Amino acid sequence: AGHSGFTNAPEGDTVTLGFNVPQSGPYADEGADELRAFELAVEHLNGGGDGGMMNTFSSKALKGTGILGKKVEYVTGDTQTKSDAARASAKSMIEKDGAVMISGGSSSGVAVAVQALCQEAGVIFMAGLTHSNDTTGKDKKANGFRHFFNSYMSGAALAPVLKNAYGTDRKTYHLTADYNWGYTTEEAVRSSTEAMGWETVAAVKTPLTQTDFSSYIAPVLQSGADTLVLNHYGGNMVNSLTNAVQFGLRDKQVNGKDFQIIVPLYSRLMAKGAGANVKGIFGSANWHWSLTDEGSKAFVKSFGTKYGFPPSQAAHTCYVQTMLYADAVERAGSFAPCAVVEALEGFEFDGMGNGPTLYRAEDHQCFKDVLVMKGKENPTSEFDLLEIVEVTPAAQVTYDPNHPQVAGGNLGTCNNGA
Amino acid sequence: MDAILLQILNGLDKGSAYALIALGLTLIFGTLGVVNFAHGALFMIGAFCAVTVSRILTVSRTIIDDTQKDFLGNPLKVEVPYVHDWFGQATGDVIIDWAVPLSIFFAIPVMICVGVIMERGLIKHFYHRPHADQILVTFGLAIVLQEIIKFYYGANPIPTPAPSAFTGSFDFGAMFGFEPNTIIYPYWRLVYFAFAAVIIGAVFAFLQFTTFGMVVRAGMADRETVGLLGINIDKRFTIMFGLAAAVAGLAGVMYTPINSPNYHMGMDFLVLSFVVVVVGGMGSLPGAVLAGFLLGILESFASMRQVIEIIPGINQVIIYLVAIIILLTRPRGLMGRKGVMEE
Amino acid sequence: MGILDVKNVNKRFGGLQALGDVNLNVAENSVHAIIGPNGAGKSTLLNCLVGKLIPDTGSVMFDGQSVLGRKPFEINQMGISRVFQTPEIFGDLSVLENMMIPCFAKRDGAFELNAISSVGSQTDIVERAEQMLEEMNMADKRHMHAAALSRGDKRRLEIGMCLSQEPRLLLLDEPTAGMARADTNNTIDLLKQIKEERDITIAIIEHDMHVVFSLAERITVLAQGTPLVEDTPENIKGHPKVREAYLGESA
Amino acid sequence: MLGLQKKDASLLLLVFALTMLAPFILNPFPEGSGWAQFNAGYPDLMQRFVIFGIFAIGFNILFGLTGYLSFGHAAFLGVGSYSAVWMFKLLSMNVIPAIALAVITSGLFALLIGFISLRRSGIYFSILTLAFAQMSFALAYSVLTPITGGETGLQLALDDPRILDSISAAAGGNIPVPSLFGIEMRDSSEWSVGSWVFTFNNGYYFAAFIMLCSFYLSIRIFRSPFGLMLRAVKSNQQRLNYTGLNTRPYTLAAFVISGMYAGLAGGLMAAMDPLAGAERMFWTASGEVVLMTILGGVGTLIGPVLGAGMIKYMENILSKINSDILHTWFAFLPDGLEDFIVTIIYPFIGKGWHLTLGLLFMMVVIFLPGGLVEGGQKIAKLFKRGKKDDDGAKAADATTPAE
Amino acid sequence: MNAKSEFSKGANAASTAPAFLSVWDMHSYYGESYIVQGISFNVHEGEILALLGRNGAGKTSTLRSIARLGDPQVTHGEIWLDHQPLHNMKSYEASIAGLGLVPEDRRIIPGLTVEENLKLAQIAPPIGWSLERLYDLFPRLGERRTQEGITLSGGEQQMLAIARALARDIKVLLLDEPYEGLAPVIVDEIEKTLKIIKEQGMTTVIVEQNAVRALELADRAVILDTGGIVFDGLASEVLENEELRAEYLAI
Ligand SMILES: Nc1ncnc2c1ncn2[C@@H]1O[C@H](COP(=O)(O)OP(=O)(O)OP(=O)(O)O)[C@@H](O)[C@H]1O
Ligand SMILES: Nc1ncnc2c1ncn2[C@@H]1O[C@H](COP(=O)(O)OP(=O)(O)OP(=O)(O)O)[C@@H](O)[C@H]1O
Ligand SMILES: [Mg+2]
Ligand SMILES: [Mg+2]
Repeated sequence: AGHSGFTNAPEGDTVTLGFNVPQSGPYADEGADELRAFELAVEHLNGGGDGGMMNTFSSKALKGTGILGKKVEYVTGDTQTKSDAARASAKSMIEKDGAVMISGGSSSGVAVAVQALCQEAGVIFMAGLTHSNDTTGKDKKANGFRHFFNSYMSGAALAPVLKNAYGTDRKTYHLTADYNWGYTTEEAVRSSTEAMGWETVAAVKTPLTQTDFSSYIAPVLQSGADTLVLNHYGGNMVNSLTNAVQFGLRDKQVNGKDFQIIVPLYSRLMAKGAGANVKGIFGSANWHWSLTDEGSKAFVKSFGTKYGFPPSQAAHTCYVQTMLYADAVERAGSFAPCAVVEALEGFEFDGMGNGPTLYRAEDHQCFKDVLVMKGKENPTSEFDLLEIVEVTPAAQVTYDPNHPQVAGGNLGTCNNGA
Repeated sequence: MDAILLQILNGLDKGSAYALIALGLTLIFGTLGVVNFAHGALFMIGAFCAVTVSRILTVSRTIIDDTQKDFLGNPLKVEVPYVHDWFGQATGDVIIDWAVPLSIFFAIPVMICVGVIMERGLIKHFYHRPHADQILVTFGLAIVLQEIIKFYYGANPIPTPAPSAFTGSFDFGAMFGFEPNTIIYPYWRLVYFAFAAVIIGAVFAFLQFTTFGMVVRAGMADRETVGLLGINIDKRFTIMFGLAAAVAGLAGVMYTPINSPNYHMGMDFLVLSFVVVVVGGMGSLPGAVLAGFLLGILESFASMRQVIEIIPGINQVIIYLVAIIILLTRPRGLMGRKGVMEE
Repeated sequence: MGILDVKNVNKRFGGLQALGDVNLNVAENSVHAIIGPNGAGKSTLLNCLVGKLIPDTGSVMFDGQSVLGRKPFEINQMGISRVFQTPEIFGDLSVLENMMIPCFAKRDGAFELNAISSVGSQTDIVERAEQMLEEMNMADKRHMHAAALSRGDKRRLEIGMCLSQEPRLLLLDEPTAGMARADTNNTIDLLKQIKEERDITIAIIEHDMHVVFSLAERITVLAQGTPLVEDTPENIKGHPKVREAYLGESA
Repeated sequence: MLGLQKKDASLLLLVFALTMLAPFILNPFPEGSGWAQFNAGYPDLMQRFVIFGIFAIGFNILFGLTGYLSFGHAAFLGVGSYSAVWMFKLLSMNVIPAIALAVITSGLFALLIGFISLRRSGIYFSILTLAFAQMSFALAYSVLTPITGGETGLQLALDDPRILDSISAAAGGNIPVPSLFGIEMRDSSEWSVGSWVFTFNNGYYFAAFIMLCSFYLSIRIFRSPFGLMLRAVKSNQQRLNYTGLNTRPYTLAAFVISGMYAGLAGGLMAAMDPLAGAERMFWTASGEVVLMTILGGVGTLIGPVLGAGMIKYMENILSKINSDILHTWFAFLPDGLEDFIVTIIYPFIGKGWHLTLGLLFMMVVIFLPGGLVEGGQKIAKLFKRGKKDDDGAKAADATTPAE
Repeated sequence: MNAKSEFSKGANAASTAPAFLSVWDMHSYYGESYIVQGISFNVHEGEILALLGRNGAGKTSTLRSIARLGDPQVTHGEIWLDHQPLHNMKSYEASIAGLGLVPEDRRIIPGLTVEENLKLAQIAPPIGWSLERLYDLFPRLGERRTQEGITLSGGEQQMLAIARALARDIKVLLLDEPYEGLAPVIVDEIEKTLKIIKEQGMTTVIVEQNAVRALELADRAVILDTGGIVFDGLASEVLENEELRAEYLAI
């Protein structure tokens, strides 16, 4: 409340952040993990715990005394992974609880919807897990920032690894979730694999609500393809991968080669859902707890000590986003969204887990190293399902802001709101 | 040709899942006339019976392995299932491997209990209440059951694989002289198909060759009069409910290796199973089964690449489109009886 | 030429010939009774007149127009009203509302989107319905739910609803079954009075001979789907075949 | 008053008073107190209350009066929203044309679907409507992405044409907001009294005004000959047919009217928050309005509004209570006890809000058959008992459906 | 029955009475409306009792209360049949105890054929007449055994309802307007049947609007008016008592 030139200017000695995560629906576990990370971040910002990545972060603006000396408080809400519900929840945080920043979410639909809302309302949106190109592509907004990588980067990072592992002569078959994220991911993977000589035999769209993919999987072998790309996420991915393995695709030989399956976007929770089926399958990820840089180690340590298991990449993103926001406010010396935007645009930093990182001013997309993962053959625990096979350097996944895959849209100007 | 054969096979197996779920629903909804939105939850609980059994079988003691490190760099804790201690490593592994089929024996009594408790404790009071009230109470129940499962098992899918003897697939094509790899079919799905056939047959036999079915139908049409004839209809309704819950639960148990169970899988199937039951025709068991298979096969055809290329999006809507066409051409679905839930 | 002219109507249910070559001519402004053993096809015949069933063959003319192929509501709008064998009323509505509905149908036709004015403001309809309830001796029950009426009362209500439409042809399927003697007599009087006051034709199915003989001007006896005889009440009473097949010793 | 019976008029007055004073009534707890969590008097939620109220009122005209249970009404809401957003994109940010188009398109859509679905009754009708709505959802989410925005929803963009607004379009790289001839929907004024803060939001009052009009209209419909015929349809279609009334146009009219109410709600939703997502058409959304109506009381005038309020309140308030907040509430207790109580309550709030919702549904049907309205009546009766109620009032009850 | 506890435990006049079926101080409600207002009467073994009264007098409600149908709800009173306390039973238990009711709107079960309707009555013990014997009595039913019960004509349905009651071995038969809708010959037929089964020792309670016929058949009569008993005595007394007939039966 109050009119200090921008929406929800913090008045007393506290500042409120809004953490909007899926608490019900299929992504509830992911949401719960995000929430843990947020809580941890708040603890660290307020000077509790071991400080986590605050110690490894290249910017030293944060002191563990809250943000600009104000104690950090937070409110939580349920996105239900529906854009309407997510916006309702975010609105209540803005209108009722006076949040100056909203973060979280685990799908691009939600991220885009909430980002637009924050732009209108004049608060900052620090996107959680969202992988579609659109979030910082045609739907980008000045008040929104994304730390997570995107479809384009997945394609760019995967291609060289696939080339090494499977050669340059492959026939691929794409199964694609029939909505925006699926489209951008298919496009990214196709263009990068086709660029190295692979041929795309077919691309079939599958309904979001599909649970049994047998009728999509079964014809794959007939088509003469020797590689299957599952542009699926969440429950879709768990089911389609399980089905594909069930059909014995991985035991087959086509065109004289072993049949292979690729999952462009991996997450540990999904890997857990798919169980042994992920073994040996390539995919990409934003971050993984087994990274050994100082930042990652610090984060895994404080998270693991507090909760007893390693954080997911969604948790990592949410933690980092909170830290980055707090740091930007400190550096800007103001909570005003436009000041924060200015501080974050073009900001370069390190120590947050993915090596040197840039928040690009043109589209508010983060550029950093991308991980290529593979399902582990002999996991030692239920968290140890994936292993890093390659850390693709940021330069290799950086693209031009006008690249056709992300073109369109208009960042607009920052909005301070009331 | 082989593509079509393949989709028929796929359809049969999708259809057997639909038919099995619809069969349980039609016992309660088509026959007892209770709009049971909790049916999906019963299916889900069945699936979680399998999860529970495999959890029970893998109850473990923890030993510390100093040679390995966990993610925080501490010595790794390794879990050793008690069955290994009791039956030796090899036998223990086989038992764990066969968790899903074993859970059938666990699921039957559990599901019957769930069904009976649900009927005695709740549904009983709703037979004579408006359908609207039934919807609200069963929907509420479904949410509650779902949330309880979520509370204990989380929201993430839990992999529950079939015994390793059934992993992999079977090359049908090669058997019938097609090219190898053109018609492949996972073993477990064959098992599922056979299992569905057995259950469906058993339920039919039970309702067809005993007067039970007639009494229940009569009781649904007019409880009061059936009571006047000295029949304790409440008891039979309870049995019916237990039976329906068991069928739903078994469908769930056997489905777990096909798709990893999660707490909302019931809701995902709920709408579809209502559509199947109604398309089959209210009050008709064979109708529900037929509709299950029909929709399964048509859905498989609609998901063929060649078909989608001609009519984009057809795979998204096929089930509903077919349902509309059938309901418009046949007033009471495929084999519906007159007067059941028509007003 | 009568107002209702049924020619060669046949209706089969599977193997059962429910109506076989039925011919029936009802003169305008008369009371015509149809009697016959149970299962003779009397109700089936009425069903064919109001559009509930479509005869396999034959024609049904009402006032020179064919009834066949029309929907029940169209037939009703032509001027045919029917009382059913088991009372058909609006159980969830009050007795008064039950009575108002046919009044609306009479005034506004088959469909009228009158969604703004209140029912209470339709004073002509309310008055008409109240008056009809008075006539049916049910005014004291006007606010009851129709479903809570006793069976005899339901039947009286239904008759009242049909009468309120001032149909040209009123079809009554056992209107006084289950009605107390006093009310049966009232109903007979009411029907007589209505017949005198208005130009209405009545076709009535009854097993209560007291009602039949006090009202009917002509009687058709139906047996096994075909008309056995058609004659005046006096002759029917004495008809040996009718006595044997239908009336029994008590007549 | 306004051509209503005394009882209806007082109900309308009551609803008027409640909606106008909502910012006070819904904010009973002072800011900063532990109970402030339960305040619902912020613009978005208040808007939602009235908008879903409209949706449920309209649904009740179909379901409550005719007994036809549509399981696809969310499709009309969705179509309304899409139309409104397109209007914002193409024509103007003024809400009037957007809402008008929303009502018209949803009406047409309802006419089409109703015309086909009403060929069947009972459960067959329900499944037909469900099938149409699910098809709409599936297509909107995928194939129709160019029109609907697909997964991310249909949104405004800076470079939308907005033909009528082009001159006055807000400069400075921000998308203009929906307004009523210059009155911005999202603008609010605040009034602080002591530690209470009351928010008066333009959008809310606009939506509330429309809700009152819709409510008034629905009272008129309930009390009209048309409403009587619809109730007769529910009671005995056969009798109605043999009484010379054609039931089809009646049910179709009811279907279209309720579809237009849904479209109006959808349009208003877009006017309050210019984004339209396909999930709005998913079956759970249709199911939600069914639940709202039943929860409040089928066939009663005010019930659906209460039901809508109840569900939206749970969704928006309960889901936001996290364990942190719980701890602050019970901080006064000794530590062990505090933890114990928090552990007990925790599964029912925050991410467990669905559990509470499910339990609420069950409690209401079990203990208040007839919904919340029935509960209200029971309480009212308790108070009346002392006053010795007269039989006259009871008799009058029978002629009009309960409130 | 939540009212069970309210039944008086100690001194019960009924249990000591020699009557076969006895109803003692029975009160029943439909929701809040008080319908059966404390009635007591006895039926002796082997006799036929006529229960008479105007529409809405509460006859059906009385029979339903005795048959333990839940609606109306008996809140107070005792019902004994052959030394068995019916008031503690549910309707199916009452039926097993030997109570048979032919309900007033026949209640043929939809979806079942004629034969299934009869077979249904023979599932729970004790079983009465065999199907053959029933078809002998009602040949029309035999001819239509595979037809769906509710498509029968009104009269045929009535036959089926009576046959269904006889298909069970009952001690007392409660008939709610059994003659309604039946052709006079059939009424004669049924009357004869009732006499036959009376000779075989059946105890019968008959509710009928055709009071004269019922009184001629019955040994004793009870007249109800607005939920209370206004006469209890010999049937012949009613036939002779002009005043009574005029006031309560309008005959
Ligand atoms: N839908 C139907 N299907 C099969 N048979 C039918 C159907 N409707 C009627 N019937 C048969 O047709 C015959 C004539 O029936 P209808 O109802 O017309 O008799 P009714 O003369 O009205 O007898 P009642 O006086 O007993 O009412 C009966 O034998 C009946 O069983
Ligand atoms: N379901 C009900 N709810 C409320 N009141 C009812 C209900 N059923 C019957 N009544 C009332 O109870 C009273 C007695 O009805 P009952 O049916 O017992 O009368 P009856 O003597 O059998 O009359 P009839 O000869 O018309 O069949 C009537 O006033 C009737 O309106
Ligand atoms: Mg008849
Ligand atoms: Mg009666």
